[in-house]
Amino acid sequence: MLTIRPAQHSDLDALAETAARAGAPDVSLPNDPRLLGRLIAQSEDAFAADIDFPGEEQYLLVATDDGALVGAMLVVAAAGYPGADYSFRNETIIHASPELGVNHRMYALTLSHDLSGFTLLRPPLVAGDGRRVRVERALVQAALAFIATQPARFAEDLIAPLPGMVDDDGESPFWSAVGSRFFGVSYREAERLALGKDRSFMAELMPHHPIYVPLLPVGAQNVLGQTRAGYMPTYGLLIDEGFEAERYVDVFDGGPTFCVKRGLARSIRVAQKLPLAVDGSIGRSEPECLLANGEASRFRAVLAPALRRPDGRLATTADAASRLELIDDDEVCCVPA
Amino acid sequence: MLTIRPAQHSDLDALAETAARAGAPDVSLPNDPRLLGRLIAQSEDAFAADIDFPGEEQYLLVATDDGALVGAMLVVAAAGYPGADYSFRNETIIHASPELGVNHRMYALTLSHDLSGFTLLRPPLVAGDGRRVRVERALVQAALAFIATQPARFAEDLIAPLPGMVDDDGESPFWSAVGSRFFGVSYREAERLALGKDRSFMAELMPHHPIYVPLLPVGAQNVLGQTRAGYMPTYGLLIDEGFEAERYVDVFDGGPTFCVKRGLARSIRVAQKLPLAVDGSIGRSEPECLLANGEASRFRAVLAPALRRPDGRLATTADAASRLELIDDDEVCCVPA
Amino acid sequence: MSLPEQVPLSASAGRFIVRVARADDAAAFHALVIEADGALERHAESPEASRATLERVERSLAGKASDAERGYLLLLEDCASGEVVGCVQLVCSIGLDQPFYDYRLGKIVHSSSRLKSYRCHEVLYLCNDLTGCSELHSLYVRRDARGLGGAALLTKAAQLFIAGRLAEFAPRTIIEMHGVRDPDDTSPFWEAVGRHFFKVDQRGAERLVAQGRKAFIAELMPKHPVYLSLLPESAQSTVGGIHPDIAGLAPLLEQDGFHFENHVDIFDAGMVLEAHTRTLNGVANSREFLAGAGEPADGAQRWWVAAGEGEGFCMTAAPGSLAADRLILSPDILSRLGASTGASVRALGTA
Amino acid sequence: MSLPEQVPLSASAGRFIVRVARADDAAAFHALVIEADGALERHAESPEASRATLERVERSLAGKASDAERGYLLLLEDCASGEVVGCVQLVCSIGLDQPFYDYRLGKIVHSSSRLKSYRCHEVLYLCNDLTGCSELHSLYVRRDARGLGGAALLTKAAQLFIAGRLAEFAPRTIIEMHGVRDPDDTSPFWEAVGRHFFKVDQRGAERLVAQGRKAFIAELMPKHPVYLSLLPESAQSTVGGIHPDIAGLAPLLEQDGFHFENHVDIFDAGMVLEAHTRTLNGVANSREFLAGAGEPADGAQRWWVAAGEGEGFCMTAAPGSLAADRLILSPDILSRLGASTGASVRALGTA
Repeated sequence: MLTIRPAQHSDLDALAETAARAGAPDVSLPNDPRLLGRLIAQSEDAFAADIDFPGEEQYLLVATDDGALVGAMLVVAAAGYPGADYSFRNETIIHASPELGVNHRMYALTLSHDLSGFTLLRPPLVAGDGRRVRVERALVQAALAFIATQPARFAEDLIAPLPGMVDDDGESPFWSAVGSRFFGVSYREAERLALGKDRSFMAELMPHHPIYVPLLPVGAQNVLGQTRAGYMPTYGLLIDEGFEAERYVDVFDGGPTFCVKRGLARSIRVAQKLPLAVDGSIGRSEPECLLANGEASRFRAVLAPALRRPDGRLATTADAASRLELIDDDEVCCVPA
Repeated sequence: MLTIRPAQHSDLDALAETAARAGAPDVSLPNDPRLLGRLIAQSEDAFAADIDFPGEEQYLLVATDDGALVGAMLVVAAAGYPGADYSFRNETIIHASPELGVNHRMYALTLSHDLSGFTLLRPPLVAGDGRRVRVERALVQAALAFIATQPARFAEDLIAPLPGMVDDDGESPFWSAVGSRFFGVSYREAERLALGKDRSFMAELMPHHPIYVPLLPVGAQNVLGQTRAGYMPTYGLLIDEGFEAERYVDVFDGGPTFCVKRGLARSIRVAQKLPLAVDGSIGRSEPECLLANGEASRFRAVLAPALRRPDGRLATTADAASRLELIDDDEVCCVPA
Repeated sequence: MSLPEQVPLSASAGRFIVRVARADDAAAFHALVIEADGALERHAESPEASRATLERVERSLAGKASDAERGYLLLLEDCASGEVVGCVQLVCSIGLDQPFYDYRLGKIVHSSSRLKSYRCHEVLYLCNDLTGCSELHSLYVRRDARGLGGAALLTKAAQLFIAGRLAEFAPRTIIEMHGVRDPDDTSPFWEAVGRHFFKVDQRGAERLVAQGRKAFIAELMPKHPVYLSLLPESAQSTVGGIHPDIAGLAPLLEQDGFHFENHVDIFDAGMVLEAHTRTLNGVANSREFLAGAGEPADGAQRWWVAAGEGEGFCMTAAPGSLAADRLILSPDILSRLGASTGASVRALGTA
Repeated sequence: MSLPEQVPLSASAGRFIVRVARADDAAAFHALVIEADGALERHAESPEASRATLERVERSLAGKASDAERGYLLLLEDCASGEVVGCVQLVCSIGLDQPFYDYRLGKIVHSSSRLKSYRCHEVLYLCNDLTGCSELHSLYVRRDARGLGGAALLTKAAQLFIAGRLAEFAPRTIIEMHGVRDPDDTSPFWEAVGRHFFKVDQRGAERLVAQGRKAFIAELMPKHPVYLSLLPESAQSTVGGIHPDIAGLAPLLEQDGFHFENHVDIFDAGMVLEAHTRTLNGVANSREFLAGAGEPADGAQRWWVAAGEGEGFCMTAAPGSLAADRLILSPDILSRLGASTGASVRALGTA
């Protein structure tokens, strides 16, 4: 049974292996055991702490199946905390001249701090097998269930960036047209620095004035707001969840940053808190739901068959209840499929 | 019984009187019988037309009680259509210097077209009597019910500007500090022009570069995002409906512009479509709900006692049903109080 | 520096005079605008427009022009044929009725000691910095009269004219140079920038400006600065450039005190040359003399010499000898200038 | 124009020489920095900083300095006491290691024909336009040596020094003027603008700049242009102004070819004067002569005269007579300049 829980130190090896298999530095998780170890420690602290408002916490969730780690997902409580999170806002400027009969929309990328302090969902990292979409969806739903049941830990707005397009040589046309002109370092190096703590170099090097999109090379315009083919399932998942990706793109590779008001994210909107009922009659024929227990450091979520009974209780299997560490009549958070 | 319906030509005199009593030019409705007459005609056309996407339509709703007009509210399908809607975005810029130990937020007002095409709710205009809040709330709920039942006519985002603060002499400190420097005309004149069709003068005269808020006179900073005392009930109403007013202010008087995603507006979120049941037992003891019929040119809404029955039907009075032009089992849109 | 026009110029410039345009020059000026085929882009191709230009000159000479419209038109006349073969226009204060737009080329340095990065970016700011400056524009010599020093004569005449009415002109005087164009007459800068904002072609945009309909610039031009480093190389390289046809003109103007001060044209990014009016060669270094008639000595210095005021202003290049405080010019030149012995003339020695 | 310093200056400037600073001037220069009490704001108040400055001069004289650090320090010496009583510093190219910031004052015109409205707004753009220019800075004369022409001598010395090493200097040279301050030494402009961005006091910000720690400017300064018309009147009126203490200096510099070209200091909005280096009075109009010893005739013209190259550069003001191609100076002056008969000197006539 697919189970999701906070990462712990013993996950390090499996996590490092998963990150390594996913390839080079990635926006999901650092591909570096030392950094991963530090991240797990931070995450354990965050889950354990009493938190009244979002700050520097990073929550790392892992998905296991039959005890094996099959995926992970990082949730950053407040993007850029305590400083700024940088993104390009794709500004719409209406250029109209009644006299010339012209009325068109210009787009310009403005360096923005708008997303600072928003809760940031990194794309799920899943060991590449056939069940990827299922595990990814469960991780995203679990993260949102955690946010729904622990609202004080998170911001009112959620963001989720996806990596931008690269060409066959692994080069980003957007970086070549924009970032490379402003940085004296390579794309890889800039990305690595940007994931670090001290991002003051962004203020020093990035353009202060908006960049008109139509003045950029066509190759750069074409990848604006586009993600890589490998992330299309995640893209679809975020769209299903009600995220929108019209306004913000990554400053380095032009990839989309999805945004949603917390209350509009599907899994949070439809989540119901119901009393649990362990029910032996529940089995494969019932639809699978994501169930979560509403705890913090003992947070657990499972993907399990469940049914809302006429008596208003949520019936599920004994196995699911036990993994959630819940018993009959405990409140469970249910995200219908 | 408070009833809300599309304005018609025969309302002109009562509307003009209500507008006149409300005083000088107002963001709610023009205080000019000729303009009001034109607006009613436009509104009748809008309600009558088959509309697939929001455009230049303006929908004028009126509230009557015992046949007398007691309020009105204008909904503009797409702000600024077909051109731009101008507002100041209150941009947050994070200024941080690790070396100086400085980390503070600067605010700057940027002329923005962001709200162009959004559906615009003008503040309700209500004949000034003790029932103002009740009528205002009913008008806002009716407008939202209309939007909920006619989604193709409206945008995904709703905005609602409220007039900014003025001093005892009726002067706007924000206008004195900002607008007056850029326009060669008075506040009144600028406001009048801004309500007109051709707003190209805005592009010609308004500042293109952001205005740093801390550099403005304190008097202007103090009124930023503040509305007049008379509009505090409307302010509260919009907050109750889930609107937020952090990011946009009016370019002339610095008054707040409230925004909400359509799906997050309370009355739209909680609205239920149920079969109607006329029920003689319903009376004063039942809570009042806003009920609407889901029609376009025959749109009707009432504030009437109603009850959701265990059989899933919505029970209300015969009077309410008749005003809604509905009979038993017709679908009714119900906005619980 | 290549000075293709300069050598023949001093020698044969005596073939021409430059004089202030009169009302009855309207037809000749209109013919010049038509012949220029767009090169006199500030002038609409209609007889009415030419008449209006000359009426403005008349009002200016009569002291009846507003600050915004005050300006003069100088014509290059072939003394042999009496034909008008060139012109230059002087505006006392630009941008006072409608905004005068150009781009200012600025620098923004981004550096990070941590990243050991240092980058100097050039940025174009749409601005109205030159509001209130005086301007020389519409400097034009008919194709069949080129290579004879007409352009140099016109620029010197403009300076001597300004020297005589200095109070009317602003502390700073500018002149816009035509920018670089491709062989098919499109400007790489326009293709990279203007086209995206205007949605009309370059000629169309320039024609609207000629008609004084400039509101569309405010409506459509980029309000935000444009990073030069993000534009295609072909466009970057033309910023502050000069059309090859007038490559000889810029050094002449630079010798007279004009400098490129980082303003460029909004359509083709051609350089704008600027000068402190009082330090212009023809203003700072010209002197007033009493004219004397006679034959200048063999090998006498050549002078740019102007006589007359206002509508009587007339100027040419000629040899002259200094005797006491008098400038001795040949009777032929004096008559060509409409001056007689003892008249006051303003002269600038050719270097 | 008020020229309080000019009259006494030419007469008594002979009391001083200006020479290039040597390594053993470190203590004297440090004393000057301390005495200046913040007026030499680019210099940290430490003996190490003064030593570092002089080492940079040494490297520059030896041709071993990088483009970014090349620069010179000229000292004003009282001939009677041998004391160092003033200085001026020359930087060949500013902003090559860390960005050099200033504001450029631009114009934006908003007009609407429909509203019959026309408004010209002044706008301050944070920029690095002056990157790569040469700069004179730290022009300072000790309080007890003022009113004797020392400041004028230093500015002329700088020009003659530049004339002798022209290839090392940029086409444009600038000098920043101290801006207007209130009686309590706060700048109205800082109060209206800088204070809101920096959250440190003005002196603190200036001290960080002196220490070369300029990253905070990029981090904290307004990235967007600032509309002057939205600032308090008290701040607007100081933009491009000059501190009353140096009101006499600006006209001197303007006579030498410096102009206000719309750049101002980011902290106090004091004006930046700019010149085309080659057209500076001391560069364009100074000439090299062979020195002759003798007594100049009574009423002989006074000259700004410099002898020696590099570390031997020494300059003063003195009467001199021209005889053939020689400039005859008194033996006393020659010895003061460290020059002998037949030596090459560069001289500029006082107007």
